[in-house]
Amino acid sequence: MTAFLQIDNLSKSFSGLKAVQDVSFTVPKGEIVGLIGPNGAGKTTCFNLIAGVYKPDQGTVTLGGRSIGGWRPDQICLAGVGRTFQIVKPFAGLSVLENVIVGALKASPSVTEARGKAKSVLERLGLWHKRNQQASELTLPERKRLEVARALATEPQILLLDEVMAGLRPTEMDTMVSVFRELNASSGLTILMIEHVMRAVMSLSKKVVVLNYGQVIAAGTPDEVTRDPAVLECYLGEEAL
Amino acid sequence: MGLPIEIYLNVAASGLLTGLVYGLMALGLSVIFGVVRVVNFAHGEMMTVGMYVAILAFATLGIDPLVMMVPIAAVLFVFGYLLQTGLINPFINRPEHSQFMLLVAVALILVNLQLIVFGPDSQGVRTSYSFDSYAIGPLIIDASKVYAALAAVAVAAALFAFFRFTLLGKAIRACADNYHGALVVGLNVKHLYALTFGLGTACVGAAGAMLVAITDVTPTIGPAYTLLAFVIVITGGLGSMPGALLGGVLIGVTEALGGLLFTPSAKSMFAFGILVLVLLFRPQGILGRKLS
Amino acid sequence: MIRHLLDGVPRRGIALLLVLLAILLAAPYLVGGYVLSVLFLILYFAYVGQAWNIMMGFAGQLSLGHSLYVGLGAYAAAALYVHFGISPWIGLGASIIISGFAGAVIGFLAFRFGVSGVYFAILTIAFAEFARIGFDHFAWVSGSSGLFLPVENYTENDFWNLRGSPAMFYYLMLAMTVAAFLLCHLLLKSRVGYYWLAIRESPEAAQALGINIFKYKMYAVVLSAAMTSLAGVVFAFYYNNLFPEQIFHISRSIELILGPIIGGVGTLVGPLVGAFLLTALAEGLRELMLQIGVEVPGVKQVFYGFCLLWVVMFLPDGVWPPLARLLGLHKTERED
Amino acid sequence: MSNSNHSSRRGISRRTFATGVAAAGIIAGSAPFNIVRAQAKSLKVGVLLPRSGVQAGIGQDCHRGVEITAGVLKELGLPSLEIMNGDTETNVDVARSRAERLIADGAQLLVGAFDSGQSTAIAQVAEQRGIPYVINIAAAPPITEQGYKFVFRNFPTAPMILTDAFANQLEIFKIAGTAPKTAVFMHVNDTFGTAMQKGFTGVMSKFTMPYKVVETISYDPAARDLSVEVAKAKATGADSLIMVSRLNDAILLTRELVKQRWSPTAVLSMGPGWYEDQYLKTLGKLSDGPMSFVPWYDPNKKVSKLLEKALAKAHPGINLNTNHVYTFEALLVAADAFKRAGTADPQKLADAIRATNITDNVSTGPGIQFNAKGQNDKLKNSAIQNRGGKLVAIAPASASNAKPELPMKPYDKR
Repeated sequence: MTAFLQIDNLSKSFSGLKAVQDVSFTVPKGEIVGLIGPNGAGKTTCFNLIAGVYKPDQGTVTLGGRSIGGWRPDQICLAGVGRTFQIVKPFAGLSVLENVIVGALKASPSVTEARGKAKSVLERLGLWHKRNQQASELTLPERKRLEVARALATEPQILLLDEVMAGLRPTEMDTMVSVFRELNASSGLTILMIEHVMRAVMSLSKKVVVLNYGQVIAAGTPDEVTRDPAVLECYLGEEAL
Repeated sequence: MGLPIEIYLNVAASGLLTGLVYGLMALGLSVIFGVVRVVNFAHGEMMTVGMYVAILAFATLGIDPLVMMVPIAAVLFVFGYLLQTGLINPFINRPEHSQFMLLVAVALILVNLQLIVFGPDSQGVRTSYSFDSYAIGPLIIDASKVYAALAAVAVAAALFAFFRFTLLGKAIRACADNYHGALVVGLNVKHLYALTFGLGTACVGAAGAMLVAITDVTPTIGPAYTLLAFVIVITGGLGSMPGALLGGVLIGVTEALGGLLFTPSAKSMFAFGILVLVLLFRPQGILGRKLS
Repeated sequence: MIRHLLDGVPRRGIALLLVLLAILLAAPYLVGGYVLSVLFLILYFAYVGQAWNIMMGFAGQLSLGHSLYVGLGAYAAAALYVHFGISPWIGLGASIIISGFAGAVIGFLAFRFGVSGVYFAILTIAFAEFARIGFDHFAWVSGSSGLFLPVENYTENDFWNLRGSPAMFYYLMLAMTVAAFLLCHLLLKSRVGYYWLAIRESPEAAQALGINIFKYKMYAVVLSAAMTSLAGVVFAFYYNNLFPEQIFHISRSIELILGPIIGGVGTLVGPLVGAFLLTALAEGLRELMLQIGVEVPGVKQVFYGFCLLWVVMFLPDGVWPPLARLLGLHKTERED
Repeated sequence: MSNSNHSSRRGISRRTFATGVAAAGIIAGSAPFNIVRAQAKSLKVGVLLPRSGVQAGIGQDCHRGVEITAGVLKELGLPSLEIMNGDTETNVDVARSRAERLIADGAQLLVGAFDSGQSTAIAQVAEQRGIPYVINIAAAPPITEQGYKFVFRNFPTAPMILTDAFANQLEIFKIAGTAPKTAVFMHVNDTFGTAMQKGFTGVMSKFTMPYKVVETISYDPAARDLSVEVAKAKATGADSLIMVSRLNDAILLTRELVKQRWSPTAVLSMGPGWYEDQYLKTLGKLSDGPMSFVPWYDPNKKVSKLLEKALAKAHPGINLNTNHVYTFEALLVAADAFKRAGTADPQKLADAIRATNITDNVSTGPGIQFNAKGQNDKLKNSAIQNRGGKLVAIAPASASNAKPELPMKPYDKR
């Protein structure tokens, strides 16, 4: 098992506040890794450092052997990283289909082909019947799914998911979980997910990394992590699973 | 050039004094943008309203424009308050071009109403001190400009005090910092926005009254002042109150010295030059907070 | 190609467009000089509105200084003609290069430094004002005393040198407007069009999908500037005189963006509808004033202002989107 | 003189237009060309002036000249004119389409438009439609250098104004027995200002002027503050000021002269501003003294007196000035040509205008004649001086009614 995404000693502070401190972990190729931790633990900052929104103060991000630290977000996307936003950012004035076409254009030579790809992604995520609606008219769970669809349409090698299960009903969540499991199984898609909903994390991830106050406090299989006293104290205690 | 040094001092002093008045005008724009997040594209036109009221009061009742400053500010406060509640409030979350359009229409109406009511000719006032100047050594300083600049500083100081020390002022600042937060803690945001807009227009009205003592007014002069206010606030920092005054002084002095050193007909190029430099190297303005 | 053009456009829309085009083509034979001059203005504003719309409506970058590109284009072609007798058809190359370059410089500086929104808008005004004062002192093009083009004749149309009748200019403007319309239509259906819309809606999300937003914003600015400069060329040869005070003035910038805003920012038909409505409104109000015997200068503009106010208050997306729904021309299902 | 119902023939189409915003409305709005040009008793004259927008002040002042014309023409026994007004809104697009509109409504002759840019736009329409166009005011030389057949200008070009100005100055200095030694030349950087600046040195070299120009200062027409300009001028130590300005800047400059305590011995203005009513009214006794070397009227001519009387009646308290005089004379040219041609046929009307020879006029000089280019090159300028809120003509001697006062009374001794 080779490390596909490797984070080494990553640090970032905002006007004195250390949001991420000396964080290191790896995501092996073809695996699903969960990134958990209480609110304000630095998970999203970590994502933004990987995706190129922020430049790290220190540390490196390596993707498939290439250092991508300090690259622009679009370059990182082209390198094979797809991401969603915790606070969804749909192209509100465009239709659902058009939203996904924009993503699909990354890996398609023509708009016609992109449209075809967008169709299959939308069908897979159960949004095809909404294709002609404006993104602004969708419900929040639908928008979350749209985020995923758009990111998937770029045909990434690794997908960064930022709380996509939040607000979903149990049945919807099960669908989502099965979609990711199937993607992972069929095309070997690597996934790094921030998630509060433990049921989803535990059922999908082989490995979980726990952050608190910007630092890694535990890493391992879901079972190991849930037994870790430090984790229990800071986090799981409040999330009676 | 070989110009004697006192010419530079004279010109710089004059630029400084007018700059303070311009700064007060721009302060109105800055306050409005800082809180309501709407760029008042009819700012100069609102100022000419203040100028005309001052002229009217002087012509009919003989009241000095610097005295009229207070009632004019009050009138424009009401105007601004009503404008915000009636017209602008629904536009707060609309895109910029939509807000722009709204205020361009307001400006168009204001300019042409002034043309109809006051006629196209330039008008001004002649106070007892209109043509006075103080001679301090080799310096000759325009009396009207001194009074206007002092008044501008006084008004600006009052505004600072209001925002810093009164409860209402603090509430407005809270509103500017965090719109949703303000809503959550139960502030009447709509009312506070209208108050702010009123304060902004009151500033520009007061500046208009002062400017009448220095220069004349025609109905079509508004857009030039709107533009000037933009240049000043962007230079000083949009939303920053000391920034507006600093920007005013900076632009005033730069234009004056630029005109002296090069050809006066190109002096406003220097103002735009400074604006471009600021936007490129410090987009938030000299005293502005970092752009989000 | 044609199939691609018509793809996704409702039949009724095509029919309406063809009827409109037929009327516009026949217009010089049907109407007098006055209506033709008004139609010319409508097409002129529809064209520049379309060009501006690429930058604002598509890519979401608010420019309030588009008179800069009109002026640069006008002066470039006119100066080459006046000084060297170079045909405007060659001169327009210079116009495109100069305006495109100006757009590139503004875009490069602004986008590199993250200047956007209101700040970007005011930067564009600043550059236009800068040019206005600069050209006032630019002796080679006669500075503020104005550049006059030699007027030769009106009886023969010298298309190569753009000397001739109003009808010739009208057809030229019509051709440009149609071309701009088709170009924008194609752009919107292409990769760059999708990318622009994405950037307009959310630059962060667009970037996360692999779009180099700097590059695509630059495309929009340069294309918009280059297209706008062509309107300047026509302006110069139609009016035969140029004054910096007039052509670079901020009121010209405002004038040319009212159309697309009123018509509907970001829509293809918006600039056309807006230019038509505003010009017709201005002319109609003048006639109304004459009819009711009001001869106070400024009254017309006050009414005009109130009309703008009304539209922007009650039709936030412009006139076209609701009008399209009314006519049954709104976006139809594109997929089966 | 009303234009609200001058044409019932077109009433229907106009109403159609007013109500219609639709395409059909626009296209039906105007019949193709003016088919009928009836042999009317009166001539339909379209007057285009910038009566709103930036130039509204001047445009509305010119319009006063239009208002007082009818009565004077009647007294002169000339045919009456049917005036159709058009507001150019200080916009070249509007100027052009208004010109087209007036022609479509039956205007048989056009007059206007004060500004060089707008006048050029109108001239092209007139030329294309074959409708005579008499320019009232616009000094840019190129307008009459285009070989137009239908465009006439009864207003001096910048070089003509300069030539007369220097000649009149020499005359005045001789009478006064004193002359300035040094001068600063200040001009506004607009169309008129730069046209004057371009000709200044060349024309001046043809005269032996007693003063030396030590510095030339140009300033922005939109300037809000002229303290720098005056400080710069004062620093040269020159004893007089030669000006080409507009109204607002003339007022601003005078204020600055007073405040900066600089009293030149003479202010020699070669353009508008310094003699205008608003200048006199705003500055009171501080407005006394400047001399203006401008296209003016000969106060001794018979028609001048008629015009002065008519203006005093229509607009009491307003002094007759260049704007009124030249707008009136443009209409005078129209009425005179119409009388001689006996028809409103545009070609014959244009021929008649070309043959104009009016000696019974208002402006200074021998009268109104046009050369092959359509320019009245016989025009002479006057020198006038502000005296106690009134204007007196001081040169040339043949067209004057007062002696010059030189040097000017210092501002602090008034």
